[in-house]
Amino acid sequence: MIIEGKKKIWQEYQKEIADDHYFYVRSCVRQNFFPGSEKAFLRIMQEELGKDVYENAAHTTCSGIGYHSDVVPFDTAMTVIARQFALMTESGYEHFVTSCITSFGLYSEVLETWKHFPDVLTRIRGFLKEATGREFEIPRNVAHASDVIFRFRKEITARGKFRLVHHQTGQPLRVVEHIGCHYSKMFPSKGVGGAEYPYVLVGMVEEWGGEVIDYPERRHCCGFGFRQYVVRANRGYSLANSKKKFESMKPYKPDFILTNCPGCPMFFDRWQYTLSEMEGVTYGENGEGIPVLTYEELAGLILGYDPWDLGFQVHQVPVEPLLDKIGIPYDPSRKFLGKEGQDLGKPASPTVLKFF
Amino acid sequence: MAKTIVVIGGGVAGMTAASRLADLGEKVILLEREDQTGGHLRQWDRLFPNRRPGYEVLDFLMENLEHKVDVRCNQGISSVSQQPSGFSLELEAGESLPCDALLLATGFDLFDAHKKEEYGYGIYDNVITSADLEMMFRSGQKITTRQGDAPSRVGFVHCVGSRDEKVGNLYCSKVCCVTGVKQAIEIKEQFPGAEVFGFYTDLRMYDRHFEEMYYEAQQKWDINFLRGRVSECAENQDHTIVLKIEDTLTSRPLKMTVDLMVLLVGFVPSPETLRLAAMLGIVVGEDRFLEPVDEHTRSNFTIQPGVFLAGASKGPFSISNAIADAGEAALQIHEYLRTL
Amino acid sequence: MKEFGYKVHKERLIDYDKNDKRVLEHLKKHEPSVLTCIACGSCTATCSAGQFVDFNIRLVQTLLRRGEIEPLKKEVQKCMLCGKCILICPRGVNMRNLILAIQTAIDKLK
Amino acid sequence: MISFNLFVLPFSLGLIYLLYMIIRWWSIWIRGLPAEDQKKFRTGIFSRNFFSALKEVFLESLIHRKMFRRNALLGYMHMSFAFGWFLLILCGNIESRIYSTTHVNPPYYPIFLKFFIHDRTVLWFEINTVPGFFRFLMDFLLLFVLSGLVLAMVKRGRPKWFGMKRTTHHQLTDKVALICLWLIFPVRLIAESFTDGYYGAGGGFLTQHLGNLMVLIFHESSRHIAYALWWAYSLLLGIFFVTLPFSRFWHIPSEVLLIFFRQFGITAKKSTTSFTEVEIGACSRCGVCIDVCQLGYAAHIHDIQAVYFLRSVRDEQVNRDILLRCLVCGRCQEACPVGINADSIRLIERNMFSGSHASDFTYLPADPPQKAPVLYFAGCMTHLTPAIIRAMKGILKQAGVDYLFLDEKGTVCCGRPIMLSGKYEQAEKLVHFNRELILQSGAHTLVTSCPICFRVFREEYKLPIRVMHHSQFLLELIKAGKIPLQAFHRKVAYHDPCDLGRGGQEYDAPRELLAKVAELVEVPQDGEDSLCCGGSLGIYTISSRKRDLITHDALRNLTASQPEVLATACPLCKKTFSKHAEIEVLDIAEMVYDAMPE
Repeated sequence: MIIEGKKKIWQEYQKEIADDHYFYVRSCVRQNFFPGSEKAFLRIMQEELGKDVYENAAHTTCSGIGYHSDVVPFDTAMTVIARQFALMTESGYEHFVTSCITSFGLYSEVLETWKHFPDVLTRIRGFLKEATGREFEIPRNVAHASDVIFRFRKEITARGKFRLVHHQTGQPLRVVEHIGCHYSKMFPSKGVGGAEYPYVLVGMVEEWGGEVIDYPERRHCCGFGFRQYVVRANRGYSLANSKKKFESMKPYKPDFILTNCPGCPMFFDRWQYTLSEMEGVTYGENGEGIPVLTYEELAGLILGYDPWDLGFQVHQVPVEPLLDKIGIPYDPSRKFLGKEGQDLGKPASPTVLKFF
Repeated sequence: MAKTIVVIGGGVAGMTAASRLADLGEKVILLEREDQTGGHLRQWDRLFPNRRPGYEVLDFLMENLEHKVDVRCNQGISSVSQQPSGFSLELEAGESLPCDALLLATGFDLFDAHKKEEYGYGIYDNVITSADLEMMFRSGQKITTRQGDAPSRVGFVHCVGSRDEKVGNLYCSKVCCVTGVKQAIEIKEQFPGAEVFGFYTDLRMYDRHFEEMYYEAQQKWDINFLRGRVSECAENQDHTIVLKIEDTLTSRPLKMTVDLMVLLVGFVPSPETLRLAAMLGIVVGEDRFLEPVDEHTRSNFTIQPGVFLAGASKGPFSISNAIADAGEAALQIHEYLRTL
Repeated sequence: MKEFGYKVHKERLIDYDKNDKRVLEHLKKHEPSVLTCIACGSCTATCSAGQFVDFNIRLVQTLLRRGEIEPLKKEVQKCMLCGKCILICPRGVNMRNLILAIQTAIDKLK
Repeated sequence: MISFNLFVLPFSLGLIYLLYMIIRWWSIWIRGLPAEDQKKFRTGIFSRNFFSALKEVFLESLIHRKMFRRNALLGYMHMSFAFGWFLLILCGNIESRIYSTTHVNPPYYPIFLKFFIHDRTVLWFEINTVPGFFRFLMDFLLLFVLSGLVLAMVKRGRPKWFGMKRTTHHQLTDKVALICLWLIFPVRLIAESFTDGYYGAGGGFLTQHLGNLMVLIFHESSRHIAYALWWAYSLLLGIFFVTLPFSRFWHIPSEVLLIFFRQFGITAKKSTTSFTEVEIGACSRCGVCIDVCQLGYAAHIHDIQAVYFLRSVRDEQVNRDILLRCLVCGRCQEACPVGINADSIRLIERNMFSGSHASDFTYLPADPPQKAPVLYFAGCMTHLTPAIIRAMKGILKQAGVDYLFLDEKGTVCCGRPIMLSGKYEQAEKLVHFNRELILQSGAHTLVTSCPICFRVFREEYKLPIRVMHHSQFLLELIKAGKIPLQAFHRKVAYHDPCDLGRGGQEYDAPRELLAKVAELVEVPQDGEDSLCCGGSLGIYTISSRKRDLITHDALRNLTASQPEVLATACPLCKKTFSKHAEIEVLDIAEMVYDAMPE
């Protein structure tokens, strides 16, 4: 690997990211999949960094899932998005931040469309006005939440309590990063580092002391692919794609997988369990899986948040081995206790995958 | 005393070298077996890649010869031998011609398509060679089938007699690919509604403007290229031709009826070249073309001092390459004559 | 093992690194003419069997080179060994021995 | 009084062993015959065929008639050994009976007679008729055998005098047996000479004079030398007998049995029977097949000829190369002095070697053909020589033949090519398919342009209709006056395709046909001795370069008389020759077509 070559590409794909006053929109699915992540983002931004992040209770889905599943027409999607912008404009914000990668992709797509086809914009303004009576301004800056964390990675380091090194050996941890397809594959210029060698997660890992590993199937899809998972008969296809990635990364002995998309961590995490049940295979060491983290979870760990507050208890692949490597203290007995300390009940153990 | 150089062969290479040598002040005799110079170029209607008329180049070469070179047509050579100083040619007319240096610009023959019996040349009415087609273009008449009809579908068969162990020719003839593309376009120029197909194994668009012409053939003229070598063909009752290939890109055998099947025949060494080479002791390669001393650095020299090579006696050449090669040969001979 | 109602899909790609090249090695030794194929397809075009069935003797050589043993096994069974392809091949590939030698080599794998 | 000495033991034990082996194997072979052949054998023994077999044994095993036909010197060499030794044994026995005092002589007695009886001058028979008859006779016969030995030694150095270019490369057991055989008779000569010389009597013109000379040199020690030589003689015989079953000389008992089998009408089958085993045993490794093999002299492949192939079968060391590298042109079996069908044996072995691969021909199309009185089956190769098809169509149209072009749109293979690989079962599927097709057409005549198809149609299809090669059919049409022909004066050399000539026994029809349209020129090797074009489907493991060498060599033979056209009657031969021939190569159908008036 010629690192200079990568750096050259990263330099070509620099992106402007606003530094304060964000209008934040949530993902449809993340609060189910990794419920601590969005909460962690808000806590980091507001409590640690003192930034102004505003959420509007009236915001909705961007309709991206429906759009990419061919059930929502583009005009509809654009009008829904126009409404989100109207909420932003009404709240007095200009910097739009999305939690979801697919949303981010769709916002980018819509904005590019309007840029090249002003008549479409006019038409959509008309639709929105007609349907809701609202008007909107085009945001000055649209970023994905991972872009924002990327922007403040050094500030997080400064406040951090842990680094991505093995606390016993001092060796940097080995990290597989995986970018959601809609982050930069459609518009490479909209992503930090472009599409081929995206830098957004790499930058965080490097800053926090870890070592990114590049493996042959790095660019391959996580296996979600909307249609493939949504239809049960197609799930084998989804599974096969994830498997292809696991088999390719396994020889590099990664300590964890880092992601920035709602779907990718979901499938990396759950499919490791499914494959272990179906074929008896595991991809970590000693019968363990490879822990899968979102960037908010990772930032939270660096800042010393309690793992159970970050929602690690709902991961299918246990994160305890990673915590042990970094040297993050945790109380195993608290793993399945609720917010108020009530017992949530321990789930049944998987057959093959090592569970804690 | 002025030195004499005899150039054998009045085709593109021979004409070019002879006029260059004359320009350099040498005394040149150009021997041509036929009744006029020009060689194969006389048969070609238009030249690839720009489809300019062949006679333009021919006229240019002919004019360069005028008043400078002693051109002798209808001159067959019965024998040639090395003398203590230089060489001696015995002409069929009985004359003996001494000279100080020889340039073999004896060119090539076209592959005899009868040898590929499975393609039915000389058996089926509407199987012709690329040379036949060029003559038809040259005649100025519209192209027709043997039955006098305008063709509605024409197939070009690539690599006929080239790259074929079965006829003993392993080499590539280089210019048939681009000739096939050129002629396909010319068919479409005459018959915009006709379907034209090229059946190829590899398309070797090796020189400047060739690939662009291939692109034009697809984009502008809607010419179809099918990757597969024709294995055999048969004649229908209406004299159309059914040919068989494997469409290798779908991995299935394919048959197709064409009104006219054009065989893109390649180069073979001419028997005359081989006869002269044997008399002069010049090395003949495994492909039966003449072998220069060093194909990169001394490509116009033979192992016999004073005997030089230019053009297609050394293997397949395009016209532009033959002209360049012959110019270089002239310079080399000029320098050689100074050392005598 | 648990039943999920779906299975991992088999990979469709040719995994060249994992494929078995032993048959190819055997052929290189016993019928080296196989190395000279240029995939022109004239053998398949002339093939008597290929006119009726999904048999492709050119593909046999491609599968062999890729180490795709399973489809190769099926493919070689369909040859009638008539030898017409040998008369056509511009590269002198000795197809009849190719078929027999592949069968011998596949036998040896067991 | 029967004499005995310890030195007779090696001979006697060797002889017992040899007789045991012969009886053992003959009985194994006879019992190993299929039931129908066993029956033939039993009835044969008690028929007149028994005596014709004996005659054949005499002519072939002793006189070597076929060897004589090939080369007189070679024939004489073989005869002097076989017939000479036979007579030595026969006459020695008669002689020993005369001197014997008992009713049964042990076998060694006539062999070592001179050791036991030194003076035989008192014989009443000789006194009354020719004095010294037996002494002369036995010396004469020994000299007869020794002359063969001298020739055998000369043959090593000058095989050409014997009509041979190369000789067989032999194995160790062959060499041991051969050395013994060569030494037996010279040792006998000097053993007898020393004995005769020492005792001063008993020898003939050769042994007595030589013996007298020896005694002059060796004096009293001659007796001991003689004794040592008798030991040597016995030992050599013993070793020869013991090695014989493991050497090329096993051909002697095998050939005798083979002759009986043949006379009783027993033939080879498609799989190994005793008959095949006896044939394999009957190969004397004389090497005649080596010289006629084009793979050897034209393509420099020297390890697969019939003699080596048969030896590898006998030694159970058959390998893929030796099996598959053969043109199956039939030239070696045509030349074989023992008449071994090496090609059939090779196919049987290929069959056993071909493994268990199921062939998948489930795709065979099943459309029934139209009805027609005559079927024309061009054959797959002919589709690559469209001039032949054009000619046949033109001629048949001209002659008004009502025919169906059965494989105009292609068809499945006739089956012979795959049969040549030994895959009989797979070939059977193709044969069955085509046979049904042919029968459904209701035709009475099947005409093919391909000798390969022609041969398999005749040999394997068991068709109840006429099967003709187009040379035969066209000749018939011409004779019936259905094809008008123009005079045509081109010098033509005709090449016999292997499967039409040696394989189909049709040499005349093509020549007769050609004589009507052209002037046939002489070809040095033709007819039964014609050469393979090099394109053979019988061979699997050969490079195209080696094929080219064979083709070039065959062309040299065919163009020896400077013909203008090379005519053949096979699409495969035509294509093969066309690659290299400098003259036109035409099928006879094209020649006829060209000779028809416009």
